[in-house]
Amino acid sequence: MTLKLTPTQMAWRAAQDIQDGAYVNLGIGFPEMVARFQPPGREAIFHTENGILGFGEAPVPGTEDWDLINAGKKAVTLKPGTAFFHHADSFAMVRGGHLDVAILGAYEVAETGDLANWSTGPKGVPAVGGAMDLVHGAKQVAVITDHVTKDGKPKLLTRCILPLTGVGCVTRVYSSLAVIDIQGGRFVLREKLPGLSLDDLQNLTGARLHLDGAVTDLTVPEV
Amino acid sequence: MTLKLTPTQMAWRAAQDIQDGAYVNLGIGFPEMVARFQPPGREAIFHTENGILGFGEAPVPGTEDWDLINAGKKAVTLKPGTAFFHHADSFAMVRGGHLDVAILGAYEVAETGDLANWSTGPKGVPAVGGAMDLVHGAKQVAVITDHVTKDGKPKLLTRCILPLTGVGCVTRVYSSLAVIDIQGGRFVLREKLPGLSLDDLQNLTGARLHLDGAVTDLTVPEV
Amino acid sequence: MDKTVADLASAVAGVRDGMTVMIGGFGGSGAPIELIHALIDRFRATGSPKDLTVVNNNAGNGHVGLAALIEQGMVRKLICSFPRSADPVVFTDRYQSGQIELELVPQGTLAERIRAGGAGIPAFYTPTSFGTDLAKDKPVAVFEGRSYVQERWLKADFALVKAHLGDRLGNLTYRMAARNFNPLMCMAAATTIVQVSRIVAPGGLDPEAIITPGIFVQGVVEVPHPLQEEDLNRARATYPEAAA
Amino acid sequence: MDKTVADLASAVAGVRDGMTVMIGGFGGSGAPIELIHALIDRFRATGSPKDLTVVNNNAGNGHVGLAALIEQGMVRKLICSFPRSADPVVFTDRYQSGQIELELVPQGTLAERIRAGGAGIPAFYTPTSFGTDLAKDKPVAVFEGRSYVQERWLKADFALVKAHLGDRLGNLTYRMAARNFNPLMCMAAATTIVQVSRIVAPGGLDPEAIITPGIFVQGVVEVPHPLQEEDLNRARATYPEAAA
Repeated sequence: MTLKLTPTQMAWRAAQDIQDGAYVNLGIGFPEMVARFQPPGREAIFHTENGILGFGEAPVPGTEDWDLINAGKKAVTLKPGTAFFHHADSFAMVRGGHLDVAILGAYEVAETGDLANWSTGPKGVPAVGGAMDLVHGAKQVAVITDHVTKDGKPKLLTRCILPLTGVGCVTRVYSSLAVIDIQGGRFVLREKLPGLSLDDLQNLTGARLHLDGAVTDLTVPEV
Repeated sequence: MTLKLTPTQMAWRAAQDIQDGAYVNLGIGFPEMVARFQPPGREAIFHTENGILGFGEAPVPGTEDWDLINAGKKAVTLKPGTAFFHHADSFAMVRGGHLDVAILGAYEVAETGDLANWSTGPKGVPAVGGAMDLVHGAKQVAVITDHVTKDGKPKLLTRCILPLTGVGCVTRVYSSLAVIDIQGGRFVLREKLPGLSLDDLQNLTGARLHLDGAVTDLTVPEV
Repeated sequence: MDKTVADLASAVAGVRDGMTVMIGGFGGSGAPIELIHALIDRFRATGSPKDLTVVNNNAGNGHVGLAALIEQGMVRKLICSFPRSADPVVFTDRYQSGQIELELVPQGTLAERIRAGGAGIPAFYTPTSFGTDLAKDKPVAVFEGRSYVQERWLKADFALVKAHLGDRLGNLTYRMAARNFNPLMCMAAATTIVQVSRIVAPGGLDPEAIITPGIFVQGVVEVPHPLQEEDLNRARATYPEAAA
Repeated sequence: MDKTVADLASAVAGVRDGMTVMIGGFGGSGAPIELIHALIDRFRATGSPKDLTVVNNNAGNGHVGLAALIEQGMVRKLICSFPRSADPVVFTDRYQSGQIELELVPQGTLAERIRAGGAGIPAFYTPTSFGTDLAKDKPVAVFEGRSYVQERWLKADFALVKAHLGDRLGNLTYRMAARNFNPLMCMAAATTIVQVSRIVAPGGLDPEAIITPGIFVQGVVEVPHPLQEEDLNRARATYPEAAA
């Protein structure tokens, strides 16, 4: 029995929901791995905040061109059909609702769809990047996150405690234990790990999990 | 003695004030003629609202390319260094204060700098084009106009009667009789036709003409 | 992903009664004449689409393109900056007889409202039109001692656009000053349909010179030798052609 | 008209104490390293310019470019979206010891504020940051049932920009994702100084592919083989070079 999904496995699961032809922005860090797991026959087009649409995979090490990077400052490559544009046009794509999916990391997600993923509080150097723009732009805003913190505390809550990135913006959560939609201010459970009871999952969740139709098994290969 | 300048002569006079390297937008109609009279050794760069900077003269008749036109829908030509851009970028140049000079026509100009040049009243089909944008964008907004209407009524007034194009925007008037600056809410006479007395000019003007230094002769060749 | 559409009729099939349709072009340059005529063909065959709100810089010239669309009675309202042309009789007659509504917008404000619609900016402030009749009933605010008018975004159900080259991903280039409003309208419409002179393979356009990235485009139809409004008007053409 | 400037020192000579300076780039891509280093050279020779307000997406990386500018103590305030990097120690130390002020702006809002500065739009509304700490004290308005935050334009005295090719008229192209904030900053500064890899004759750039038309540019200086921040940091470079 799988105790919890790895970040790679969460990325795999999130990738299964991306439709052919979708325009997708992947947040810095774990969400970037989603690009590796596109199902065969589907062609998603990836957007990066720094002005590229339709870029390709990482280059062979040693062949990087540092003018060809993604928002995480990692080198990427050209593909036929790649387009470059400036930052205002890039965020016109985001804010204007032209992206189909944005997949981001999270510190906390509330049943209201509120997201906290940019600041852990007043200590340290604050940095926001494009997160506050992305949460309001894409048609679907999904989150990849461990279901609980390293200390075992719930990250899915009735209200976020940490500073918000956006209000009422998250539509789906791919956690290490479950797939949960956010609808009408409620967490609606769609999938959970086989072998994990609903009660156990509820105990690890800081807000009520609602059911709306069948809950299916969250089964992910070892990737 | 010249009784009054022709529109071509007004355009010639206006052209003498355009500095080398100036970015200039010329309104549809008479102001377009200003481009013909650039003094030797000066290179102004002409902007047109529909997305061209640095275009050249009219093409030989019969060789027009109707994708290469100015705001008056007249064919123009390419020059080395011409650039194309879309309408939002074009009006970013205008509204953002990047043009040095805009030269427009006028129905009425007030001593406040108010301009009326887009509507003769509620009759007919109203049309504004880029005039309301241009009057707020350029560092200098000059007007080329007959000093009086066809009926002999003043076009330079204390207040405009016709619907305004812009408030407090005109900085200089090249009329058929004089060159007049607008400064601090006053018409300041700079040049007048030789042989025209100050009294006669004042009688043809609907607001007080102020003097601030010498008034020089407005002498224009037969062009 | 393949956004190419086989023919003009299919390309405009989604335009329905009452929709807002942005139509690219400045005068005849960049005007998607063939897409407009395809709309007219459908209207004449089926009675639809009608009651359209059209956004364009102008109001048509002669009896082809946008002027023909208006002449057919398909347009309820026009949002434009300059409803005059060499031959504006079609719009002028309908406007003066109260058969078409006009929203007059300064040209730069029109461009910026369309861009705002595409960029998710619901409102912005501009100095343009302050103190004039066109600012009537609009909120005004002072910033750094100067007065500005609040303007709202403009969006559309459809955009009909003319580009030069395109690929199946929807990437586009334009031809000279035929660019004008076209790239902005691509951004501001729920569905953007583009006629291009030639469809090239992905990679056939220089990624540095793509003006409209494909994300803003939903359909691309090839029209190899597009009609130019100016040429049609010089030939005194009408659409549909006068009966032989 | 010739906007070319003979050398880097002349190119940045107009930057004075207390000015607001936009510096292009996203991380190292598009960062005008040589122009920044020319500013540092002048500061070390003359004690000026200092007390600068710098606008950049980031806060420097390592000990070259923007990080070196900060390390010299020339920057009083930074306006940016993401003051973190692989090696952010220079900014972090100064920020935590209260030696540099930070205005944190969401990245898309930063881009749009700069564009607004260049386009004569003093304020606009965006959904970004609504309900967050970064919207504190900003006006909020509801449009069509949704809440938006009012943001103000951002302008600068100078922009230091890296482009790829340029001509004497100031027309520019960029190289891949090194474009980023550079074209926007060209629009928003009173004086825009650009380093290009090569100056070509007017007409040497495709008029369809010019990204920044020359009207937005005041000075162009040729820097044939520009340094790349990432390469410098991998080589653990510092500026000025550590004494031998």
